[in-house]
Order: sequence, then structure tokens, then C-alpha cells
Amino acid sequence: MAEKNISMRDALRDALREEMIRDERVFIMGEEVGRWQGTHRVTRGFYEEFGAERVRDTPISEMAIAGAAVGAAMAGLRPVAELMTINFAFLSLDAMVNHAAKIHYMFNGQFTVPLVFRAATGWGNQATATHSHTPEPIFAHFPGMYVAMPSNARDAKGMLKAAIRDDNPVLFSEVIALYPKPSLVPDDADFVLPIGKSDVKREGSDVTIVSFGRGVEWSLEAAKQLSEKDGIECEVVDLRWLRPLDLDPVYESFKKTNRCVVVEESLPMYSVGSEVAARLQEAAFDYMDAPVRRVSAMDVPLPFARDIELMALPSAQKVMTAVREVLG
Amino acid sequence: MAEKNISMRDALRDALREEMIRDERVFIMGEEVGRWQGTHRVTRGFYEEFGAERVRDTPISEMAIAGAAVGAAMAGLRPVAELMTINFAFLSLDAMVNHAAKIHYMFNGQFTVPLVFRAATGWGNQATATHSHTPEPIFAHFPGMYVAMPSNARDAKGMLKAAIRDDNPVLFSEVIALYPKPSLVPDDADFVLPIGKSDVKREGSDVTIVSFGRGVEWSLEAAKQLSEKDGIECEVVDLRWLRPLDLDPVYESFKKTNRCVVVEESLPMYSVGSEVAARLQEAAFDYMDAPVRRVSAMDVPLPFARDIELMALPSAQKVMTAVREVLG
Amino acid sequence: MAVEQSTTLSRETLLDWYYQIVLIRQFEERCDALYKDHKITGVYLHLYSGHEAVGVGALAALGTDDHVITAYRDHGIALARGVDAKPLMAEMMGKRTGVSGGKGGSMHLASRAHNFWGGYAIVGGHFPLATGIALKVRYMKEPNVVLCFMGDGATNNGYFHEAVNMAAVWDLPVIWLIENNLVGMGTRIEDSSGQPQLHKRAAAYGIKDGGRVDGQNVVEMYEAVSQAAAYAKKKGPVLLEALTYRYSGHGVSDKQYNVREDLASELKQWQDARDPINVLRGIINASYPGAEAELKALEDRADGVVEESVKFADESPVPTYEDLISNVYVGRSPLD
Amino acid sequence: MAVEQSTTLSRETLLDWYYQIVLIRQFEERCDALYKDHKITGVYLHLYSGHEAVGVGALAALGTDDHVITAYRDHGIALARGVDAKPLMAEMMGKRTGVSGGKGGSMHLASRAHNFWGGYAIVGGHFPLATGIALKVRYMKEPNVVLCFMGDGATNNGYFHEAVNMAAVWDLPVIWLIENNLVGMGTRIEDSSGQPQLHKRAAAYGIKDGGRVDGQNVVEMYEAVSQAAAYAKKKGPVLLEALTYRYSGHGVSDKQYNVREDLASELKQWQDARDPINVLRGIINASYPGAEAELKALEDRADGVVEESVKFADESPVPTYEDLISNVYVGRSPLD
Ligand SMILES: Cc1ncc(C[n+]2csc(CCOP(=O)(O)OP(=O)(O)O)c2C)c(N)n1
Ligand SMILES: Cc1ncc(C[n+]2csc(CCOP(=O)(O)OP(=O)(O)O)c2C)c(N)n1
Ligand SMILES: [Mg+2]
Ligand SMILES: [Mg+2]
Repeated sequence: MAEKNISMRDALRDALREEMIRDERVFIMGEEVGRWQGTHRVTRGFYEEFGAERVRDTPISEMAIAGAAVGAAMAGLRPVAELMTINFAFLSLDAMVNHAAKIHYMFNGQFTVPLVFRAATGWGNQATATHSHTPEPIFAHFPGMYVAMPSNARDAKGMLKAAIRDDNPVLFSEVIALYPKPSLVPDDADFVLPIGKSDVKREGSDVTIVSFGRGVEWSLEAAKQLSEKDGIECEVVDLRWLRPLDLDPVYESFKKTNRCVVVEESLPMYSVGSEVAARLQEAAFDYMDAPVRRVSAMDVPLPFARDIELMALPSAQKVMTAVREVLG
Repeated sequence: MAEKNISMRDALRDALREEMIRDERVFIMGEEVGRWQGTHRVTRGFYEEFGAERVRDTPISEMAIAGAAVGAAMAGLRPVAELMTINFAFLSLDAMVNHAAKIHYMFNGQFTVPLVFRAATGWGNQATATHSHTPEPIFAHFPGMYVAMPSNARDAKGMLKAAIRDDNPVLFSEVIALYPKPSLVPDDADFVLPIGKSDVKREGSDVTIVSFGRGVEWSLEAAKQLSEKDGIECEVVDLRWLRPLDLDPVYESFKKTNRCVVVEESLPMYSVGSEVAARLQEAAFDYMDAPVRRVSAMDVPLPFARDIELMALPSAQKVMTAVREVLG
Repeated sequence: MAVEQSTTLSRETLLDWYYQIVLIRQFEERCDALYKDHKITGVYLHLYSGHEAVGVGALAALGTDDHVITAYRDHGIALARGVDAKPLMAEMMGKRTGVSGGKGGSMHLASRAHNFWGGYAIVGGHFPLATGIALKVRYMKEPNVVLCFMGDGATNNGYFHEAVNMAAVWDLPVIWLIENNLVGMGTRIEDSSGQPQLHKRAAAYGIKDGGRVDGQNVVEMYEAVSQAAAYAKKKGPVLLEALTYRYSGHGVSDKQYNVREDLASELKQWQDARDPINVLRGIINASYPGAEAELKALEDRADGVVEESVKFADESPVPTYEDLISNVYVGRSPLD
Repeated sequence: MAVEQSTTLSRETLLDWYYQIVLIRQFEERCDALYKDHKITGVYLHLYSGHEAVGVGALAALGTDDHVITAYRDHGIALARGVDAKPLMAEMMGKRTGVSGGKGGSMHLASRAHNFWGGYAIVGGHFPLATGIALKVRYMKEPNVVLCFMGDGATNNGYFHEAVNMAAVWDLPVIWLIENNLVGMGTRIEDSSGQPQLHKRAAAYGIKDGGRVDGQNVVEMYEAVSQAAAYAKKKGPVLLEALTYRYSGHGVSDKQYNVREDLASELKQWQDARDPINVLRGIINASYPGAEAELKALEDRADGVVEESVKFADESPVPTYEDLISNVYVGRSPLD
């Protein structure tokens, strides 16, 4: 299959555009998705190509954006509702958790809610405390809505297309720092990745690193350096979905390595690192040679000033330290 | 010190009332806190005793209730804002997480936000999917706001008074099923428990059960039956606060028992069970004789029909099974 | 006593509405009794008694392809929409044969087949759903309207502002119908809304102010909603306020009427002077005298239907573990 | 060119306002240059240029014990409130000496000492804070008012509805002042609000409609806010709309003005015809002719103050690890 080397931004754009062409019921709504061309330029050119009916600029109304998407989806459309950044999705939590995620169940299957909530996520770049959340675990806490978080352009395309075609509501989080990063993406309008499948991004026999989103980049960088410098071979598992959460490849890898580090951009408590560590010790207790270690952001709000902001954030360096620690 | 045997409802009422008498800046706002006497009758008689200025009925405006409490607290009052039930606090998430929890930090200490968000929590009683959340982990995920969840009348009083007197914002979750349950409560207007301290509710040498809120009741019941039937002695640690989270008594207990079960009313993923298990295997790896097991609600929305609702919920029975499992 | 007022509507129509109003009243009173009998269980049950003319008149103005959505006070609206009483009563009792399989309960009745999009229990939560359904109507160039019921208290929630404004900006065919029963739980409209004449909030969105309607008069409700529907389909949203009163308090947990004399006497006034059944009786008498026997027959028919629904519900099976884990996701088990 | 209009306000007052407006303009232009120089960094920077008369006129109407709160477009308001330029500029650069210790950045300026309760970056998030501060004013029986600035786009958020309504129900002393610059990011007011005459939204809350004011005219702003303040202190909330225009787009990420001719020409029209500096110059000329040299001196003074602020900020230290972990909690380290 032909592939092209494009940024995650363009891969997401292709995914959206192809699905809009494929299915007239798919439309986009959100703040600045149209005339402004999308805050992060993912919907660049869409307003001109598809028109104002299918690329709908909305008022600054996160409750209504999310809730109207739910209604439209129940009624038969397939909305892609952009919440600009995940920080503003706090205002949509009720529409997401008590409506999008519950309606199929509460009414016993009478309605389906086939929609995608897109949101830019991630901290760094001095966006400050209110604009620097990576809070996907709190959305993935609740049953009824899937949560996706791709780590590269290829996955982003295949996962977003899967999310749009699926009949369940999906929160699709896109790490801002990854938008410009390129990778090889199949040039195929039917390239769809399965929902809820983790992916081994690098093979290795010494330590299992589990991550997702931007953490995968830090993990791969750490794995490379550890291999070059210390001859340590890390296996890197990319969760890709926080719900459904697929830990089988993690268990499998762990049975080989017996050591694990979980890397996430998010806050440390009640988080992905917690869940993976808890599940691993339950599922593979007899294989544990060392405790699972977690690398995450510091448990503080993010400050504006660059130097101290960086201190609070995870990095490849911090992953390397954790890997050396689990190796004792 | 004199003690009286009162329900958790009355203990909370006493705490509020004493603090309102002690400090004129303390006032109550929320839906139906006044003339209706409080949805759960915690503020019974307050409207008549303190008047409409200090016991403020509000419109159905969860964003404004939470946000106005933040503003009033910054300006020097000490609001106790009732969000009726925690389910409606989803609408307050932004005011809580991006405002209450961040303002002290973002403005570098210029403002403090001394307030308490009270919310009734817990599922059971056929309140159905939208009204049956116990989602405290998602609020405790974020730094800047404390999260309390007492398991009995005595703790409820001492913890609520601590929350009101503290200068940090606190989410205070009260399990509805515990409101009528009595225990001995010090009859002392200055009975204040420390913030962020767990408490050993039962001593035992075989298994450590970690819980909070209603889970403590199931845990104690299970411990009693296990002791009587099987001679198994469980130590029960009540976390009391999900933030600050105090795991020292858990580690200490575990070093003695080498086995642990975490019991929570909440959903299983990215939850308290996850966090405790993850931290335990990190902190006390060499003491682990078995994996930590978790008892929680099933990972589904709660249905209305009573029989199947009960199937989804944790119980003393399920705790007993888990304890037997960790004992092998 | 209600004033007698005549109308040009057909006798058949008026009798049909009479039947519907009585059916709802009987259904609700039966639910109340079943709750006291522990046949209907749980913490929530919000009766529609007193509001019947609002639902029946409003829904008479819609076609079957129009859309209806409401809050938790939904039993009466489901009946007025023509949903069979049997699966409704079964849902009240949490049975497998209920409209929502026993999983939704009284607050979450719905019937996809009737374009009845459900009752919703988070105050305000269904407003943007109405906007979204109306968006689909416009997107697909369908000729229909969405009728969104709401309480007076609910209009003070942020959802109201965002959902109504969005529908306004996009000129969507929605009728926002406020059932103003003067109070939300225990809070009076004057204590919850800076503008107690709720229909005037239309000005904030530049939409049609449909005014205040007598919600106890089914004919006036029918006429107001008919006009609103015609306008909404052609031009965009309408905000309409119906004045009504709840007969059984907020819900089964409401103990206020036992202790507050002001409320008890207000209730009595509404029941005496403005009961929707009496009002409609008066209209029928004025327009088509001599229907007493037929009215009695309709009451009996309603009684039979309610009785049958209880029997059906009572004999129905409860949901199983399979139901507990079904429909969490489309095409995936939550256990996977 | 702005029309020349005379006033009875003192010469001193007008010159003071002139100084403030010019100071803000220069501060903002300097920030823009510093951003291009990578001295101010990060993704956000929202300049107040074009809006100066709104902030200066409004704040001139308040006393020091009154309260002020706004959104992220806050530098100009901080300056108009009398906050020293040095710690403001230091905050812009993320320095330890900044008003918020370098932890808040440009969107989160505040000065407790000035009753300036801060800039807030979640659209609408500060509205209920204003309600809460006003509640404290009433609770403590203080004679003051809260002035809450907001953008036009922000009025469509649920926070607006809930916060304004709550203040209305409780008759709190708040002036809700909309800085209507016709657009929120790239969305025109007609596309975001069903009611584009935003002051008319007062009707939805039964509060005083303060009307639409020329936000480019500092004298009119001063008079409108003075009246609003007097009313608010005595009776309750006022909703006021000021028409204004942003000169530098939404923020540093805004590339629209480079590609959209309609916007570029609209901007030019505002700058040519309604620039707040020119408008005030006209008023000064009409009332107190011959002040040119003094105006020039004030411009130089402003220039010096901005220059000094940059020097101060530049030489200030960056925050340390201690700052990173301080003030997360009162009286507790986040590492405990
Ligand atoms: C967001 C939210 N807040 C609070 C509640 C609790 N609650 C349920 S009904 C109700 C009153 C609603 O009053 P109104 O809208 O007037 O409807 P009515 O019950 O009078 O029909 C309240 C406060 C809720 N269900 N959801
Ligand atoms: C809740 C929320 N939604 C979206 C944003 C992104 N955002 C920041 S400013 C803005 C536009 C605000 O426009 P307006 O209120 O008119 O203020 P102006 O920038 O014109 O001064 C948007 C959409 C945000 N910060 N918060
Ligand atoms: Mg009502
Ligand atoms: Mg604007």
C-alpha cells in the first residue's frame, strides 16, 4: 500500500476529510472550526470545501456543543464535535458522561450515539494551569464512552477513522505537541485501525515501557538512548486507547521482561500509571522482579514560567532514570 | 469527653451549626438548603435559625453555585456550597478544578479559597445511571483541592469541621446510605480531626483491607464475619481523605499482613483501588505475598431495576471473597 | 369552578383529549398507590398530575414525525404521545418489558418508535439534545419540529442559555415549552429567576416570544403550540410558557405540603378553580352539552387501561444479568 | 477623524486619562515587540490595544475599595487600575518579580492590593467569581460595587446566564460590562449570539439595561459606568455594553488579518475614525485647547515607564523549584 510521510495534523485532516466525503451524515461542529480554519488548523480548508452546514462554527458554549452533538447523533447524524482544547471539555463533562455515555444503556439500546468529541490536549508551552491539562483518565473512568489518544500520525488517521465509523461515543484526544510530527501514513481511504487495541511500538527484552500519547515519544527516545548507551533493550507498548483498555500486550511483554515502567503526560494520582500498575501486579504477580514504576507530571498545577514548567513535566531523561531503577 | 450517639446526618448538622455559630463568615448556599431544609435534611432548621442571608437557597445553577462560592471565599467569606448530589458536580467541574483548585497557585498566593463543596454521593436505591455516581477519584485527580469522604458519624463531624476551618478548598462527599447510621460523637464544639490522615478502624494481622466511605462498612462487616467464621483477622484502614492521600498506615499494616484488598464503591478504572495497589507495590514490594485485589462496582452504568443494580454493586460478601483469594 | 368556554374544535377531538387527560391522572394516581405499596420502588417518582392539559394540548398540535423530549416528569408526556401504558408501567416497576427494559426507571422513559426521545433526569441536560435533534431535522431538510418541555427552575441552568442560543443562531425548528408550575422542588420562581416572566427570556436570544399560556386549558395549549409549531418550522425557535401546577409535590420525597400551609392552600386553590379535567369538562359542556355518559365511559376505559398496565407490569419478569451488561456499548461487552 | 466634543470634566482628569490610554497602548505595543523578540514566550498573548478607553473610562468611575475582575485580555485593565507596570511586565516575561510570581503569565495578572481580582483564561469562568465577590460585599454590608469585564463571545456561555441570574435574584452590586469588539476569536457576534444587541439580555434577568456605550470615547465610558455604579450599589446588577475594536487580532496566534481583507479594512476604519487616543485628543482640544506639548510630555512619560518596566523585568530572576511547589496548598507542601 502506498504511504506518505505527513504530520499528525495532516493525517487527522485526511481522516476527517475522507470520512466526510464517504458519509454525508458526518459533519463538524465546534468553536472556530470553520472560517478560522480550526484552532490547530486540522480543519484547514474545510469551510470552503464542505460549506457552513457541514463545518459549523459555534458560539462559545461547550455544554451545548457536546449536548447538541449527542442529540444530532441520536437522531441519525454522525457529528464530530470539536471542543477546541480538553481544558474546555470540563464544561462538557455532564453532556459526555451523563448523556453521551449513558443514553444507549439507560434507554436499553433504543438510541445510539455515534459521535466523536475531538479535543487538543497536553501541557508544555506555557499555556498555564487552566490550559495545560492532560486529564483523559477522568473521562476514561466512566463506562459508555471510548477514549482514544494516538501517539503518531499513522495511528491518528486509522484511529480517528475508526472512531467516526463506530456507533459508540468516542473522546478523541490529540496531543498538541504531536500535531507537527510526521510519520508514514497509508494513502488509503479505508485505512482503519481496530478500536481498543494496544500496539507494540518497539520490541525489547529487558524492560516493558507502557505509554500512550506523547509519552510514547519520550519512551522511544529513552529506549533508543538506553540501547545505545547501556545496551538495555526496552519494549514499548502504546496503549492507544484508555477505554477500552487493552493490557494483553503489556502482560505478554512483562512475562518476558519482568520489569515495567509506565509513562504518562498526566498527573500521577488516580491515573493511567495507577491502573496499569494495579492490573499488572494482579495479572502477572509471579513475573514481577521489581515494582512497576511510574513516570508522570508532578502533582502540581502548571506554572507559566518556562524553566519551572519544564521541571514539572516528564521527559525521556526521567524515563531513562526510571528504567535504570527497575533494573535495580 | 462527653459523647453522644447520633446519626451521620446529625453529626454533619452539628458540625455545620457549630461552625456557623463560631464564625460569622461561614455561610451555606445551595439548592434547597433553606426552606426545604436540605435535600437530605442536613441543614434542617438552619433557615429558621440563621436566616436567608446565611442559608441561601440558590437557582439550579451548579456552575454559579460553585463559582460564586469561589469568589466569596477569595473575598473573605467561608462558604459551604452544597451541590445537592455529586452527580450535579459534573457541572461544577470547571469551577472546582480550574478555579477553586488553581487560584491560590496561579496568582502565587495572593488569594486563598477557603470553602467547602458538600455533595451527597453513592449509589444504590435505584437512583439510576445519571444519579448514581461515586466519582470522587476524578475530583481527587487534580492538585489544589482536598477531597474528603467520611465513613461514620464521628469522622464526619471532625472532618467537616476541619474542612471548614482550613484555608484550602475541600470537596466533602457524604455517602447517602450512611446519613442515618449512628456512632458515638464527641459533644465538643472543638472536635476537629486532622486533614489528610487515614485511620485504622480495626486491627488485625492477616490481611489489610483499605477502604473509605461506605466501603468501610462492608469491610468491617466482612472482617467480623471472617473472624467469626474462618478465624481470619483483617486490619481495616479507612483512608478518609482521597487528597491528601495518607498511605503510611496502609504500608505499616501491610508490612505485618503482606496481603491487601482495596474496597471502594466507585467504578474500577483509574480509581482509588488502582492508586492504592500501584503505590503499595512500589512502597512495599518486598512484603507482597500476593497481589493486591480490588473490590469495586462493576464497570457499567447503574440500571434502575433493583436486582441487577445489586449485582453491580460491591458488598461485604464480595469483600470476603477477595480476602479469601488473597490468602490463597 | 372553571368558567365554561365554547370552542369550534370537534366533539371527537375534545373527547379524545378528555380521555388522555383522565388516563394520565389515573395512571399517576395509580403510580402513587403502587409506590406506597412498594411495587414501584427507588428514591424517585415525579408525578404529572395537575400538568395534564399542558402535555395533552401540546402534543395534540404535533404530527407523528415531529419530535418530543422532556425531563424526569415524563410519564404523562409519554402517555400523551401515545405510548402504550403497559410498557410504561412495566418501566416504572423496573421490569424487563418496560420501555427502557427496566434499566431507565420512571425518569428515563422513551420510545424511539414515537419520536419520543426520552425523559432526562439531569436538570437542563436534554436542552442541547433538543437543539441537536432539530439540527438533524434541518440538516436533512425535514419539515418537522422539536418540542422540548422543561420546568421553570430549569431555565436558570447554563444548559438553557447555551442550547436556546445555539438553536437561535442556527434558526432551528424548536419549541421551548416551559411548564411553569411556579416552583422547582421548594424554590419559588421569584427566588430562582431574576425574570419571573420566563417567556420574556426570548429577548435574550432574539427568538419568538410565544407568551404565557393557560396550561390548565387544553384548548389554549393546543392552539398556542399549533401556532408555535407553524412558526418554528418556517422561521426558527419559539419560547412558550405554560402556567400550571403540580398536585403531588415535587416527587415522592416532597414532605413540604404536609408542613407548609401556604403551599397546601395554594394547591387547593388550583385544584378547585383550575383543574384541567374540570376546565375541559366545562368546555365540552359549553360546546357539546349532554356528554356526561360518554365522559364516564372514557373514565372507565382509562381505568381499564391502567388496570391492565399494572397487571402486565406485575406479571412481567425482572431484568437479568444479561440485561445488566447489555447495551453498555454497541457491539462490545463491558467485560471484554 | 473623531468629532471634537467638549466636556466639563477637569483638564487634569482628561490629561490623566490621556496618559493612561497612551501608557496602555505603548505597553501593549512593547509586549508585541517583546514577543517577536522571544522575550515574552508561550502560546498566549492577547493585547488590549484598541480597547483602552473602555478600561480607563470604566475604572475612573470606581473607587479603590470597589472591585474589578476580567478575562485574559487583562494587561490594560491592570494598568488602568493603577498596578505598577514593572511587576506587570515581569509577569509577562515569567519572572519571579511578576505580580503572580511568574506563575500566572499574561492571562493571570492580579493585584490583591488594588482589589483587582485577576484575569481569567477560561471563558466565562470569572463571572460567578464576580457574583461571589459581590455577595461578600452585600454580606458584609459594604458600600462597594464589583465591575466584571467580559467579551461579547463570552456572553453565550452558560456561566454568563447562571452568574448574572444569581446576582439578579440576590440584587447584588455588579456591573456586567461587555467589551463588544464584534468578534470572539474569528466568530462574529451575529454568528454567536441570537441577540446581537447584547445589552438587551438584561431583560432575561430583570436587571437594569445600561444600554450601548461608545467604548472608544473615554468620557462616555466614564459617565456610563459612573451611573451604573450608583445604580448597582443601590439597587442591583446592571448590564452594560461597550462597542470597541481589537487592534491586534485575538492574540498572537491570530493570522486572520493577514488573509481576510474584510477584517483588515474593518480594522483600518476603526483605527482611522475611532481610535481612542484620537477621540480623547479631540475632546481635550475642544475643551482645553493648546495642550499639545503636555500631551507629548505624557507620551514621553509613558514611554519611560514602559522602558523602565522592561528593564526591570529583564533583569529580574526567573522562578525556582521552590516557587514551582509553593502555594499549591495553604500550609502544606504538595510533596507531603
Ligand atoms: C443539574 C441538576 N441539578 C439539580 C437537580 C435536582 N433537581 C431535580 S428536579 C429539580 C427541580 C426542577 O424544577 P423545575 O425545573 O421547575 O421542574 P419541576 O420539577 O417543577 O417540573 C432539582 C433541583 C438535578 N436533577 N439536576
Ligand atoms: C471555556 C472556554 N472555551 C473556549 C476558550 C478559547 N477562547 C479563548 S478566548 C475565546 C474568544 C472569546 O471572545 P470574546 O469573549 O468576544 O473576547 P475577546 O477575545 O474578543 O476579548 C475563545 C473561544 C476558552 N479559553 N475557554
Ligand atoms: Mg417547576
Ligand atoms: Mg470579542
